[in-house]
Amino acid sequence: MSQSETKVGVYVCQCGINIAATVDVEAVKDLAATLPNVAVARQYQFMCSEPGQEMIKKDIRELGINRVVVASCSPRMHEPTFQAVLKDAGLNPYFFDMANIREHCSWVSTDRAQSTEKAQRLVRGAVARVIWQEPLEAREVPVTPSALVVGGGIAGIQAALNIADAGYHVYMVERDASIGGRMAQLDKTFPTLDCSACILTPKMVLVGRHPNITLLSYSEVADVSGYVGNFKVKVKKKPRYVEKEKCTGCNECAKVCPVEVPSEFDMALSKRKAIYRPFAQAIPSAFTIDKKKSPCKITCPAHIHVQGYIALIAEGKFTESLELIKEQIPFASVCGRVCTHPCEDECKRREVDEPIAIAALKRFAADNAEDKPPAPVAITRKEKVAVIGSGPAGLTAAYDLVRMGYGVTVFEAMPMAGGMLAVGIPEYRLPKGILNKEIDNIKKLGAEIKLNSRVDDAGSLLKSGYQAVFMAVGAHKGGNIDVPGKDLKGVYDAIDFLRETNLGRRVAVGKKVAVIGGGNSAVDAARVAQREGAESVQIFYRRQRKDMPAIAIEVADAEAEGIKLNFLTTPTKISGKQGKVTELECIHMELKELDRSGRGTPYPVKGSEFTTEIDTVIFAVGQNPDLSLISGAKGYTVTRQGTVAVDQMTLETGAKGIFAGGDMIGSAGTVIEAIAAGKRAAVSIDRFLQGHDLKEGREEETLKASDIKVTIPEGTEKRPRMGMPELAVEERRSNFREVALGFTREMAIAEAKRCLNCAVCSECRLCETVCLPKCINHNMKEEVLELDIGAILLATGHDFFHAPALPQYNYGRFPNIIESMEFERLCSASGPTGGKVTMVDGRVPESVAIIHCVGSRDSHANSYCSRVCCMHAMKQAHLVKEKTGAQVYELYIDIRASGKGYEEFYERVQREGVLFIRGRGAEVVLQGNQLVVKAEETGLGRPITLPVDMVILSTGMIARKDSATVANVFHITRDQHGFFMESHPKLRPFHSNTDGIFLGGTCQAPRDIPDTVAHASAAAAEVLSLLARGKVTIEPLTAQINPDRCSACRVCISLCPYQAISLDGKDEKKVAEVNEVLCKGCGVCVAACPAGAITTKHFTDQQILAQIEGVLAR
Amino acid sequence: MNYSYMPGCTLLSTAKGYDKSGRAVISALGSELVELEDWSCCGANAIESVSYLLSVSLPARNLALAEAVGSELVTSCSSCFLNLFKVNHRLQREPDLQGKIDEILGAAGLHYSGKTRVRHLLDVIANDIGVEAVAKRVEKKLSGLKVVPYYGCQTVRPYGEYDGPYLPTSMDRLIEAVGADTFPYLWKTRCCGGVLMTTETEIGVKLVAELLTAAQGADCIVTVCPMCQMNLDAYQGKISAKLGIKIHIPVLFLTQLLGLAFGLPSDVLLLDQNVVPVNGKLRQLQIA
Amino acid sequence: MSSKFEPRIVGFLCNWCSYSGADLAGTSRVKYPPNIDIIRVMCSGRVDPQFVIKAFEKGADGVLVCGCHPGDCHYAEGNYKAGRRIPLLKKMLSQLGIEEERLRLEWVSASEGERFAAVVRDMTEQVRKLGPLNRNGGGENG
Amino acid sequence: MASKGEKVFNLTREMLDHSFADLVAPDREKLLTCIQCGTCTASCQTAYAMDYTPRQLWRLIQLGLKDEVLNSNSFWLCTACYACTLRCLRGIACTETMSALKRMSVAAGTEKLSSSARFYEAFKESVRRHGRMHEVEMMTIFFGKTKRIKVMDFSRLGFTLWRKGKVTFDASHVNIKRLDQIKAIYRKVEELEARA
Repeated sequence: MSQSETKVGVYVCQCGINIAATVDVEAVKDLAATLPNVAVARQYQFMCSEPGQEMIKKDIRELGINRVVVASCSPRMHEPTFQAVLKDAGLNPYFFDMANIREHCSWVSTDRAQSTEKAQRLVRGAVARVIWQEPLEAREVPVTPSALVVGGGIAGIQAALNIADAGYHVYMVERDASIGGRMAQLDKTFPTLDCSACILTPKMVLVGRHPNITLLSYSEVADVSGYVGNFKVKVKKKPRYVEKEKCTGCNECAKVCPVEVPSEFDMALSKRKAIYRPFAQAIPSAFTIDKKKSPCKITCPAHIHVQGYIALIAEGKFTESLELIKEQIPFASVCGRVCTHPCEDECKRREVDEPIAIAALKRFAADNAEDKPPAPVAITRKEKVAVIGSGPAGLTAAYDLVRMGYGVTVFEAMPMAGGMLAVGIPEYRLPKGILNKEIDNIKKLGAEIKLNSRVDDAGSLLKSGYQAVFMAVGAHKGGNIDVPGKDLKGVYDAIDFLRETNLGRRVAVGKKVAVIGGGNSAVDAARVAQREGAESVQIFYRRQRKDMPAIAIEVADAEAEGIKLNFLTTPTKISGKQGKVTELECIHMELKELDRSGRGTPYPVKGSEFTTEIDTVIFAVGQNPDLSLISGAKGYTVTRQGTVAVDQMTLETGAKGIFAGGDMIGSAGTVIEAIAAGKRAAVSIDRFLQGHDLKEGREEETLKASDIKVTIPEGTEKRPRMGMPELAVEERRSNFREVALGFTREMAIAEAKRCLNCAVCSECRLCETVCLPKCINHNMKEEVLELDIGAILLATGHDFFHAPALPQYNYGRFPNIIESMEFERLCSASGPTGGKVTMVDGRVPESVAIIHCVGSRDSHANSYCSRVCCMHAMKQAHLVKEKTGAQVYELYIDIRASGKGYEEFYERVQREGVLFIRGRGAEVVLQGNQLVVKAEETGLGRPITLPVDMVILSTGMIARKDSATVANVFHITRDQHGFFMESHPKLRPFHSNTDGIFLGGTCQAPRDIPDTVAHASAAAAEVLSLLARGKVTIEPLTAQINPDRCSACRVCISLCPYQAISLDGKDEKKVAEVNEVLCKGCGVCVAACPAGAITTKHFTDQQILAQIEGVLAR
Repeated sequence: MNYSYMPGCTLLSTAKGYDKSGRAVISALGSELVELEDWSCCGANAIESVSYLLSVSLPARNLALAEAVGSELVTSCSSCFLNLFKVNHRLQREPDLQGKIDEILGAAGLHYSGKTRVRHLLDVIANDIGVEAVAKRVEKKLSGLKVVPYYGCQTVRPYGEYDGPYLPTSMDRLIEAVGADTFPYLWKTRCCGGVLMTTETEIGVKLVAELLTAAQGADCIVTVCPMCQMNLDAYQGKISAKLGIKIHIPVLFLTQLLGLAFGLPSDVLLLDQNVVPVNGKLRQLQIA
Repeated sequence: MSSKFEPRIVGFLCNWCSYSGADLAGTSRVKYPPNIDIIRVMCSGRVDPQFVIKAFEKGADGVLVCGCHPGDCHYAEGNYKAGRRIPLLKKMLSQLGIEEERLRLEWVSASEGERFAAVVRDMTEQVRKLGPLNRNGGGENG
Repeated sequence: MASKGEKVFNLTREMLDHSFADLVAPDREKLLTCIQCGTCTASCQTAYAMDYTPRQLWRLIQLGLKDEVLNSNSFWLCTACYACTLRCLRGIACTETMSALKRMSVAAGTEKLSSSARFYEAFKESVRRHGRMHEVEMMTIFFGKTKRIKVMDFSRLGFTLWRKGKVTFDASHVNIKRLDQIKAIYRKVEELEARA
């Protein structure tokens, strides 16, 4: 439309005196009349009134006005009103603009001259803009006839029932295990004193079985997309690990569960089990397993259920504990003695005092469980598997494969089974009897071990009746030694030295022994040498003590036994006479730049050589696999490090059917890593033999122990770790008796009780053993549901202010200072005391002070009044009186009792003898054993001290701690306190700022139960109004792309938060295209388009630029 | 690290032991307190009650001197700390204050632009040097010694710059670092009466009596404020007479306690300058 | 009006948070200087650099852009876009000889009427101190 | 006690123009928001000895009852421990207001506890003279006009401290080099205060 045809009508509103008092409306109208294209300008008392509207219609009809500007209030108030006027008069409603001369002008200024000028500028801007406005058509789309209610407290319940009763389907999402929310925790409700549970639970039951309600408990909304009437909602169903439908709620599982954590429902005043039901009347009534992740299990290479067997030890169930370990590994005794326990390094107990002695506890379970030799497992598979090497990797693989039903043969080259466990670790650390018993158990299960059976060609086994081979020959060759004199007599490699002594063959050990290295083999060799009769043993290590890879306790034990440690030294020459070692020359080292392991790189210090008289030198400088053992095999490749190359996830070599693991695939690892490799190989071989994909679903755990956040319970006391009892030095240094003696029963139980239960559920599986309906499934996985939703109602509730933030109340520091919700649980018949109001020592309090406004009306906490606490406190005062007869003091600033029956209740409580003291409780201190509240009695104007037995802190309601995250998911806004923001404080108090999303209850602001129910029902009415309408009008304010200008640079695509833009066009020229259904018209793409090819309807560059020029014109 | 250091007036007289032990302890920990050349009185609590402008310009003079030589100014006196810190705080919040300070300091040929960071010695020890370094330096573990950590008010209030304003913990950690135990004490930051001990003695005595009574059972009290030390230390005879119970508990500066654990010589610790002599368990540890 | 310099400020306010915040300032009758003229955009991310330049060119002494607080954007992340764009624009303006302080980006939520007023007060004073924008350097071709 | 039961306060319009609050409170608007909860009083160690509690002082200031406030002993008992400031629900600068009242009271000649006022004055003079505070000299000035018994009491303490080596009577060590700067500061401050 060219500008010459444009006829603008300008209508300036007085809004009674709201505008007219500060703006000279006549002057604004006069100015408007002079502006280009303006055909008529008028002013009127109330433009939004019938006569005002008529005035516009008449001008459109009679004067041919085709653009309208109304200068009045905010467009957020009356834009729809006036757009309807244009529509009625047959004009496109988008030929309208509004100048906000009330909220943005007359109300914010007192200077009449300046306000008038400002109003004139705003009108000039609007007139300039409206000329460029274009006709647009709003779209109508159907509404999905279903609602989502988020939150299962009283607000959510009320709203869901309202909507469902009206015949629409409701999905209720509740993140806890049961619905009921805060109201379920309350004892009585003010002012009528009816029992909270009694009036709530019938409604909960209705929700549970309403045909129109799908209850998604233990679930959270993960993502919301779409728009009013047509939302797509993703709901994450957390695994309950209990099949809800089958569970009868019999409670047998909870009885045997060994893990106790503070009960959230009872405000941590009582404990609940890891498998639990929050409260007796829970809906759904099924139990839930609270299972998170624990750092120990994640860190363990074999992912053993550490927390589980520790929990069982704590319960005195040692046999069950061992059974649980054996479910995963065959070497409980061995690991309990020699594992390097990386789990302990990550144990969260470290943050309190010291890590749990995990390995020692495992050993305890193995040593003290009932001795039950395993029953043989029947062979149910026709395929046979060969394992080469009987070390921890090979035997673990055999153990798992036998239990799967495969026939397994283990080939061992040496005359003794156990690999490094047998020949690498000295007897005083791992007695042979202990090792052999565990190996025997593997044999008893059905694995065949062939000793003295060297296999040179793994491939040949595949031709002789085995369908798969697992190679795990270990690393039994010492590292390369590059020191002159290494061939003299009296020079040994530690691996050989340990093997020979372990096999019972005498090795000639001299009087003065030097051991080179800092790993476990070095320390082992040194201690063995001493036990073999050496007079002095020294270890030479090129770095510092803290860099030693050896287990710290072993190093300390060695030192205690008299072994001398020399740090920052390395050998340079071995001298001898008559072919025998006589002297060792070493040089001092200094550490420089850090290497990849984070340790300093050692460099020799020139000229610092020194010699020591020595007759035996043992080198412990690394281990390598001896691949000559399998030299005949083909099809696999060897890495530069001399190890076998495998797929790290499946352990498959290049040769089909041949797998390899343990030390032979990497540089010398630990026992537990070897065991983990064995387990991994067993899974791969099973999959291979079953013809399944080797990799599917085997993604590595990406979570690291450091990612796990564990809240250490308040008041966890320091209890140091149990030390391992050891044989006295004199009793052990010359023999091979086991040094570590193991825990006593009492020590083990005490140590196990230190566990913080990081994962809550320990996976001990005791619950499975007692569950008759067999409804427990520890392998349940998270599910994601996708729902089509027409309207969303948020009823996510509130949290409570937590008193430790105000240290002057000494909450948590002294006993009998409690928060109001804790008092609710004390009062409740289903609570921790069965409804008795008692102090920590069980006595009934004789005087109780209730302090109002804790964390409310306080600029240091929350500045707002939490609104419910006065009445809540008075109800509690009544309950204290009723239950204990104690003297009750209410320390208040102002009493807010403005609901129906509230003032009457106030009076009643006064009559009951509750003493109201006008003065805020400022501090609670302990004098002797007496709690004393300090305040000012403001009526008297004197400071007072108030000795009482118990203090209840009336903590106010606060927004949910994660309200920011939730607001983000739903694209709604929050107020400065974190509550969800209503669209209008008076007229749209249950609407969020996003169309189709409504607010009910305390997620919007603190309110009591009657108000919450009213608010929620009102929000439900809005939902119903939307659903019943069946269709919605979508404003056509979307982005639009001019294909001729688009250069397909994709900038807009990357910026669009709604994925509404895509590249389209089948021919050679592709251009960006906007999906109008997805576009919400934010205009981010418009501002960013380098070619200026995009525009948003009704907010075009031209329109805005014209408005800028308009307001700035002089 | 070198710290620009302003001891404060009382550290030249009644709190000499604080000054000497403070310098020695910091140097034992590998840092140095370098005295700010020609520093002057901060005004203590007194000047703000007489003249607002003087109460900001006296500390501002020191801040100006410190600004010329470095970025931080450390003081061990809580009153100095508060007065110096408060000038910076007020410069942020009172828009016309900068102009006034410019004019007044200008008359003395000085200028302060608000950049000196003010630190309390306790903050430096607890947070810069750290508990671990302190623990490492210990030669004589003060095992079994029950110590009341008494912070007084002005090192943490009202700003709570480096520790909690009601129940701070930085001194507790240092006491534990030298092997001693902290005595459970609720009045860590309750007022000792300050100048009321002199002007309204009865009130001062009442407040200190409450503090000392609550410390019964501990082996000593440790503080970081010269005023607190004086009030708690010097009136025990009078208070014992008033209460009718014998109170005789040594009141040490934190740095005297640390110095003891570090094995520093008595001529820098000046423990014998305190009114209540070292006694009981503390004495045993001192001569051990 | 006295001879005192009255700066002209153009404010681009997002529809969801800041425009409502400004409305709230009005309904709460919070007073602030009348020097600002407010232009509504759907999102602070919609504020095209050319709007700002046009405003300075046509007589504005200051430009204020207001959007939802980070994390609260009605459109998920439009305000972050503004948060990146405006600082760049400031740099560009300073090369043109326009002081950076003349362009301001502030987060104002729908509940922060008081805050909006405070921002306008503060900005008006700041721009008043800077004095009128000297437009002689720039080309007047709009 | 000055007020109990003896007076009718005539609250004239002039008294409510908040000019008094303007003078004493660093932030008048905050002082006007006092909700009379008494947290300040309950947190104060010396409130028990005050004729008006801190809370009552704020009320008197709100009501513009200037004489009543300045004749009170309350603010003279403030030790500037900041416990009230820290806890005040409305964030009122209670301690700073107490200091302002001390200054105003001296200016008005209404100081109730003249000993405190004298102490502060003695302190100020000692610093003017030396640049630093000299305890012995200051106490001598202070006790110049104080009751004998009290003086005796403190002399004993002074003797103990002298014996311990804590204090000396020589003032030379407290003299700073640039005493001229201190004098200039004092002069300038006094000049500005006289102007205001």
